[in-house]
Amino acid sequence: MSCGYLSLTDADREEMLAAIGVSSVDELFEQVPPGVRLDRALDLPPALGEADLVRHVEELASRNVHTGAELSFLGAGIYDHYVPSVADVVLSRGEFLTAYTPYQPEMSQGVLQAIFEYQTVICELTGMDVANASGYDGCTVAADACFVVKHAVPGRSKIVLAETLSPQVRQVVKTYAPGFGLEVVEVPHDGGTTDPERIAEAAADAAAVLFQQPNFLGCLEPAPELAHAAADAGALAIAHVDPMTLGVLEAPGEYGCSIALGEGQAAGNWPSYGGPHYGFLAAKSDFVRRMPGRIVGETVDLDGRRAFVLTLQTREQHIRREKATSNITTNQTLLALAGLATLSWLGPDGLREVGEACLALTHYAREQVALEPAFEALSFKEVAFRTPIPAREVVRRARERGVHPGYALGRDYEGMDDVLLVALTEKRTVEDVDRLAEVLAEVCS
Amino acid sequence: MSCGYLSLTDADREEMLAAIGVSSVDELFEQVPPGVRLDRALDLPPALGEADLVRHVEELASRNVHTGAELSFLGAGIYDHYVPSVADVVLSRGEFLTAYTPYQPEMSQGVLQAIFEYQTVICELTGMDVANASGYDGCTVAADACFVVKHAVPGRSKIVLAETLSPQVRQVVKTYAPGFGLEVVEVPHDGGTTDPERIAEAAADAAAVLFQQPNFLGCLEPAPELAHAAADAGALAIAHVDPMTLGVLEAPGEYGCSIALGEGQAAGNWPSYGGPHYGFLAAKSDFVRRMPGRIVGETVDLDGRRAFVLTLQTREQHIRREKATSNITTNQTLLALAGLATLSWLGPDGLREVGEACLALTHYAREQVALEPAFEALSFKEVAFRTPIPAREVVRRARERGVHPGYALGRDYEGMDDVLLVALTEKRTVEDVDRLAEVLAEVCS
Amino acid sequence: MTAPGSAWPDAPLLFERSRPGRRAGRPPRPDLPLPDLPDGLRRARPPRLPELSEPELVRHFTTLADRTFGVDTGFYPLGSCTMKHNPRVHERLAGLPGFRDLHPHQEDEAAQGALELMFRLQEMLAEVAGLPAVTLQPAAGSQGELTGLMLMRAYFADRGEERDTIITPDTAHGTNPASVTMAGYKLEKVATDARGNLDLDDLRGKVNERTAGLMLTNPSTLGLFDEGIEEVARIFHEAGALLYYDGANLNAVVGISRPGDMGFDIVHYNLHKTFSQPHGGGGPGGGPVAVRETIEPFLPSPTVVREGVAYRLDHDRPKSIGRVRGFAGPFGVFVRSYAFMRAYGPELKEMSEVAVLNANYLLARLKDVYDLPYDRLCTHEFVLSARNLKRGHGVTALDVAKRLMDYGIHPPTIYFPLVVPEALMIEPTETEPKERLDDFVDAMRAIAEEAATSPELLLEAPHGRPVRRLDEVRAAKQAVVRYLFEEHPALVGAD
Amino acid sequence: MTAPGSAWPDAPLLFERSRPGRRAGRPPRPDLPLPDLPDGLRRARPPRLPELSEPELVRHFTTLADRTFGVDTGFYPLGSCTMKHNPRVHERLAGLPGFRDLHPHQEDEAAQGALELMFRLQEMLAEVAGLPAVTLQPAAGSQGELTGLMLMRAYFADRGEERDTIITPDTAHGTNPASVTMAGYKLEKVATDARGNLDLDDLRGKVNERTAGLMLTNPSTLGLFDEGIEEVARIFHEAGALLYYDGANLNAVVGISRPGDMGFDIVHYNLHKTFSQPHGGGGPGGGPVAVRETIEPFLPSPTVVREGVAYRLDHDRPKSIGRVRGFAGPFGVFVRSYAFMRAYGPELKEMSEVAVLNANYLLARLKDVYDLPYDRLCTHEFVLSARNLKRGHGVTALDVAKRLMDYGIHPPTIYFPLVVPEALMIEPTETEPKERLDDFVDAMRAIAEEAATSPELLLEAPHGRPVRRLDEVRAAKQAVVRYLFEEHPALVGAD
Ligand SMILES: Cc1ncc(COP(=O)(O)O)c(C=O)c1O
Ligand SMILES: Cc1ncc(COP(=O)(O)O)c(C=O)c1O
Repeated sequence: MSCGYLSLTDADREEMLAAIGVSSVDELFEQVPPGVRLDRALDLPPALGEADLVRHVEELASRNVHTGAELSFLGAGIYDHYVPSVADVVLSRGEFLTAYTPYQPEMSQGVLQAIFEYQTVICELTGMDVANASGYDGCTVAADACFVVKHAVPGRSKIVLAETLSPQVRQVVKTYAPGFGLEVVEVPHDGGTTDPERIAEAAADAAAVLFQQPNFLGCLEPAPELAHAAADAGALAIAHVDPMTLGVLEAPGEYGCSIALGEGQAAGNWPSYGGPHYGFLAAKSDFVRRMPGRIVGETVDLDGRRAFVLTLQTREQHIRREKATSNITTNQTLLALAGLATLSWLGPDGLREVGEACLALTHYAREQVALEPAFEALSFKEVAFRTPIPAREVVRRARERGVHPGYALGRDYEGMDDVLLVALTEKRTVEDVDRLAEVLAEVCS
Repeated sequence: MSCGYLSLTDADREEMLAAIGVSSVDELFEQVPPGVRLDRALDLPPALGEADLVRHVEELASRNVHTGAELSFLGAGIYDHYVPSVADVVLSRGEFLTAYTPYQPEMSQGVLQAIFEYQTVICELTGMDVANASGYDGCTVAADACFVVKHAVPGRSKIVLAETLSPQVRQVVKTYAPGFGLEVVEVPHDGGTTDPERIAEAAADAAAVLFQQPNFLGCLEPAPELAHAAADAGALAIAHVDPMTLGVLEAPGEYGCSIALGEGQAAGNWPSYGGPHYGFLAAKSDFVRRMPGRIVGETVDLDGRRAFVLTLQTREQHIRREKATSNITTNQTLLALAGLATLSWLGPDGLREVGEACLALTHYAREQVALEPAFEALSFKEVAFRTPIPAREVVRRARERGVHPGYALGRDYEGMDDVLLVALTEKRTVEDVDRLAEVLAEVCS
Repeated sequence: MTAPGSAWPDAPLLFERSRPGRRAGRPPRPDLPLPDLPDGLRRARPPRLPELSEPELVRHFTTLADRTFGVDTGFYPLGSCTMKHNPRVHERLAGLPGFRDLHPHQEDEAAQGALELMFRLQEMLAEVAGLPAVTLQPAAGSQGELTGLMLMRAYFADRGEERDTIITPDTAHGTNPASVTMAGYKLEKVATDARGNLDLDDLRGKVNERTAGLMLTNPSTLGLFDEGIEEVARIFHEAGALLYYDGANLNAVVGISRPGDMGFDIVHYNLHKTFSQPHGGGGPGGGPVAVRETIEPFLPSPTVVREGVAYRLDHDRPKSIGRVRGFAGPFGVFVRSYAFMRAYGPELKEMSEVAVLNANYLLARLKDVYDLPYDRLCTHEFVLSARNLKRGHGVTALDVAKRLMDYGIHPPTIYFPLVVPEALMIEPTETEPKERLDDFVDAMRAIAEEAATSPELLLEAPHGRPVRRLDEVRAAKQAVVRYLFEEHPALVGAD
Repeated sequence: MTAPGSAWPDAPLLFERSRPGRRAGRPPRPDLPLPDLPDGLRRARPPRLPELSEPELVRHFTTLADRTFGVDTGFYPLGSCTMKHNPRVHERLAGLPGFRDLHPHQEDEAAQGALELMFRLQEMLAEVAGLPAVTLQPAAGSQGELTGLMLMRAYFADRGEERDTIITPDTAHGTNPASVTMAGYKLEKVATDARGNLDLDDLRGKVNERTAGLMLTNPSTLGLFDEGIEEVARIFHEAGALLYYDGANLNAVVGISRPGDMGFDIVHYNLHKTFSQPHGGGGPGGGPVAVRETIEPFLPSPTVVREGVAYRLDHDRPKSIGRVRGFAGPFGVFVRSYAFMRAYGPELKEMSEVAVLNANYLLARLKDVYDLPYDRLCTHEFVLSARNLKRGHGVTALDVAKRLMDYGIHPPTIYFPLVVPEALMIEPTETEPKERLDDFVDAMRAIAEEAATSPELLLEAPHGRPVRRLDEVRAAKQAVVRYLFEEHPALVGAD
């Protein structure tokens, strides 16, 4: 064997071939027609033993500037919150790592129970009745929700997206929508937030309205008004929310939303250049049998002992096939469980404190930075500033000074080339903000 | 509770005080005479939450230049061998981490079996019959061995140390010896190795002779001759060996040593600024009942099932008290088990290959570096060069170029201010050695 | 409380372990004034998150881990899922700060190592598939499928062709038809012939100018390589349709036969199967997609491109179907798969050879006691049927599965593929040593024996797990899918 | 093989899992010629290390971990060992490359972070002990003791005094007398009075000009604070002797009472007990020693000193007793203990308060069913006696211990201290929540009940572990202390 991940000795191999009744491994592949066999070795770079592999990959990693290597205010969907060490317990345990979807509940009570707990935590945060075991990320769960909506609101085939909803989320919804037979319209913002009246108009013949709270521009939307505007027009209100703000901000389930969803990364996952993370999706009980993905339910065993099991499986592809509520199989359980560990570590008080820290720092930054805020609305966790030179240039210059000042909104929004979005998590300090203000003053003058 | 490691709520506290029948925690401390109570808060730096703590400690860590941050040829007792990821399985499993000495074997069959396996691996490497579950490090096991010798060789109270034995090992033996009633003499080297004749002389009235193979100067000793010189003079031969060389070098048990011991760090532990690591100690069967420390033995349970248990406990302090073979209680089990995982990952072929890589690289360095080798003897894993300027100055200048060229032997040996000891593990490459040669050429000219 | 002497300690829910006022984490609290939030926006009632100290949190997750069986625990021959050993070094590598803490919006010039890794992974995957262009974006196999179907749509739209049907075999995994629907296509099924290949006659009658393409797993979910694959490809290509390769079974043929060479135009990989991302109790995964040149323009945006010695994310893809996921894909998964492929190098073929050898060994040693619906050599997995045990002794595939648990083995996939009654779909993977295979053979043979002599051992299995068999009907009927605190229904003993 | 349905899978030895030619690791192999080694030096027969693939290695250690009970698994009230929760963040911190990969011979200027951490830890430890000078070098408590005794010897030698005797109480831990012997001192024992304090009359008769000092644990191994400690200190100091504090029980008094203020001259800490280094199945530990100014010159070399804003290792200590261990001590342990103390800050006292509260709560709830030899409030631990059960029902402390296992609880320390027959030495630590304490109370009370009604439940316990009680006599008699391959004796069933 050339690789230590393989386990057969030459003796094993001989015995096994004899048991099969063939004389070589090649014989096993005679079912592959000669015309489609590869008659050469794969053209791949040379094999590396573990020490050499580590050396090589460490070298690659060293060529990235990570959030610990500069003072970073990058957010825009992925946030540098603290990931507590209890998450390591989940992430490093071989049993959690190397198990798969708990199809056989007696073998997997642990992971089933953890998912049930995760579902409960997501429902508590969002004010909903049911949550699935995770979707791929905060973008795809929005597409999943559209598929729910398509069946839940018959006769309507329009989806309204607030323009202040994350650009990537909107892009993914637009990629999926044609397959669902849905049309997508976007409602522009007014001064950084969405006008409930414009939502009311757009929602008139729509199946659903999706908005984000706090929105992508860092502003607090008039979320209850948006939800009610949608609902009053007969459309479902769907909120895209940030779990780390929900110790401070109202739960979407409390202000008229039917579905709440979002990107879970902020709660318990490292930035990891974009993944893997988890998307969460929760809904009111009306939608429980239309939910996509795995759902764990409680039941009892033969002896009446409480136990957990994958349930409502008639929604799923392996049972319902072309009639399923989604095609999802592999999801993001491990990351969701890191989220569970993180949110349990924080508890209700800790989560509120994180939210308060973000809020306070955002406002401190708004005051300290000698740039004009781009929007008047209240900012939360992120604040957009207008820059005298292009924001991308500000980023470039500030990074030379060891500070990544944030996200240049011109990447996504026309007319915002001079807007810089600065993210503030609880990991940033007052001194960090002072340093940001100083550097921005330098590079903008 | 001010700290998340504590678990009582205020309500718990009240209930518990009531159950005890006191009205405050202070009452519990009335047994402490007022004269010795501390009447102020401890003067300690402020408490840090986990995120702040990590930030602070990361800052401290960032002010160290570790072996990944420069090209390092430092050795001299601690070596930068590759620690395989299977060691993480041992080191990160909560059960191994948070268990203690397996006093209750039914609760601890796992760690007992692992220690039994570790003992076997150490015996195999050294050619011995018994090994203990670990000593503190490669220095203290040498002192432990002297305590064995004191009882095993009645009537002799002298210990002979080869000067080529690690200076720290010699220092620790000298610190302990007076308490044991032992006198220590040292035998100087001749051109980097020890002369068997001088050992024969010194051993005449000695209880034991300790030497190191490969020795501290990187040279291969005529180990069999040294052992026989000792034994012929009625002294026990004790070899201090490096586990990572024992795939290539003969086992001390095969050439007349009664005891073999050493520092285990090279096999499976990170350098970690000097610890924690493990010392191993193995002996021929004659000494089994004089061994210090924990020893695990095989037995059966009531049903005849194989099981493992701490054994020969009548040697130990908790039974024998002032007559014990040692005072050791807490040892280095976790680190020893990381060693077990590492040596098992290597297997006999891998261990030989590591040894061969070190040997080949050492000789390549000896050829490539344009400095005169300090000693003629064959070098293994380390090679000493004579430098035209003080070796410490060579180190200083080379480090400015991103290369740590090795250990300045003048730190320990008189007359060796111009000798530089360069260590070569399998993690160094041919290109690394070329770079070293280049830098040494630059800084020495 | 569990009875004294049980090997399974109690596992209360986090919410049951919770006590008001207890807490583990203390986030930083900047000494700053807190601005007021408008009333409707401020949270009225705090979420009932669990309140535990750190010691109890760690114990909780340790207890749950102990109730979870993984590949690290033992043999896990779950067919179609490729439960191979996950090298531990991958966790170290994915956890390097330069990867773990890298923000996905970081400027390209400050993420060159990550981009290079992704670019190299694309190239290696392309070589394995025999197709030139790769997107890493899809999050799992299922999303790869959907992406592939969207690519078909974009491709035909660009050519002005209207095609609305996708053909899948009756052995197809459930995700295939589900993806077809989500992509807005109609589904047409094709039969399997007596050797387990696609029924070519059936197929010829179904492929026409409305056919967008085929979705096929090859080797099939029966673990059999389609011996007529060249003819299948010809049929579709002659009709102007495309072939999609469901890469779930790629583990059988890496370095042996490449989907591109078989005639497939679009391929997904399951990085968590073939290239060893740990399955994590359900995920994460990675589902990159490779395509022919003609389809490349439609790939999701962004892709990773090289320019001279530098790498960058290319967002300027006017014909792209758009984005299917956030950012450029699940990067942490890429680190692991890249490391995995680098550990094998050009000898990666050995992985598939051993996977196929292991499966055939099991097949050879079991086919006299379980029914074998298609009597051929298999590839990396095979499907047995327990219908002989059902007929003879009234025990089902489910009972065999439950009894395997008592032997310390995770059951295989059961009741799939649908074309085999009482199916046991067995995939040992290449990382298992012969002893584990022999243990499995011994257990399976002992169980067949028990089925005859003491069927109650199977019917009442498992006996050694923390719970016995569950009331799944009740779970679905009452749908208690979250903890409800004071209102939580008392399940135990009730009904 | 274990019987089907057992919750404990087989655990063959690594050597039994080994197969010739199998291997996991592939070290780098430089393309260089290999010099010849002289014959006698070259290894003749390779060591019989196990030969396993990585998948099987990982499973092996996973299986062994599952057969090991730790604090993470459950309640572990092992008296005198302070089995508290080990914060997980410590593993992250000790694993930072700047610490983990730092070579101990690195130049001081390139190790400033490590040196600063050690210096700060010295200062914090000094504050806790109330003594000014600290060495971090000793590897564990026992080595701290020996170091302390060597310091006494050096101190008296420096003063030209000849003193050869050390006094310890009859309750002393075994390491105390063992250390006395290893340090070359004679041992004299002093009795314990009816309240569990040192018997002052006995003491006065034994302290004289040959007395070098006292070794005392305070609170004692009975878990009782010595109420006469001031007088004890006076007696020794008046005789010109020194007092050594065995810090194993420091967890009871941090921030409450400082050994230096009690009159001790030399103190060791057990970092793995009080300051939370995980016990690792037996170790590692850390045993720093603090001393008065007068003893400072004799501390082991090197120490960590500050000069302006820089830190360095000071090797120039002419009066030092020398080195007791390699380098400057077990640095990884220091990282953890430093982090632990920083997590509490000045409120560290709360740790001891809760430890003492938890112990007294258990004591209050158990003293009516087990004998309490010293009826006082306890500190962080207490000693019960099962002699009532022995007298009444023929069951011993050992039987109680084994039966606790069936309740999922690790037994307390038993048969120590020696002055209490059938001793059960119980230390809950501060990290346990009330529910775990109540579980323990319930179990201990149930066991006392069982002792009366069904003593065989105790006598045959444990019932739920992978093995039943062991034949320890046989283990010692035949002393099979390593695997012997072909010659390995067949133990099972034999004798
Ligand atoms: C044959 C087949 N196709 C597709 C899938 C879906 O892949 P994924 O789980 O990665 O979404 C699976 C596995 O679940 C499968 O086995
Ligand atoms: C009272 C007492 N003294 C000394 C020791 C020895 O400490 P260590 O195990 O750290 O060597 C212990 C613990 O084992 C102890 O409990």
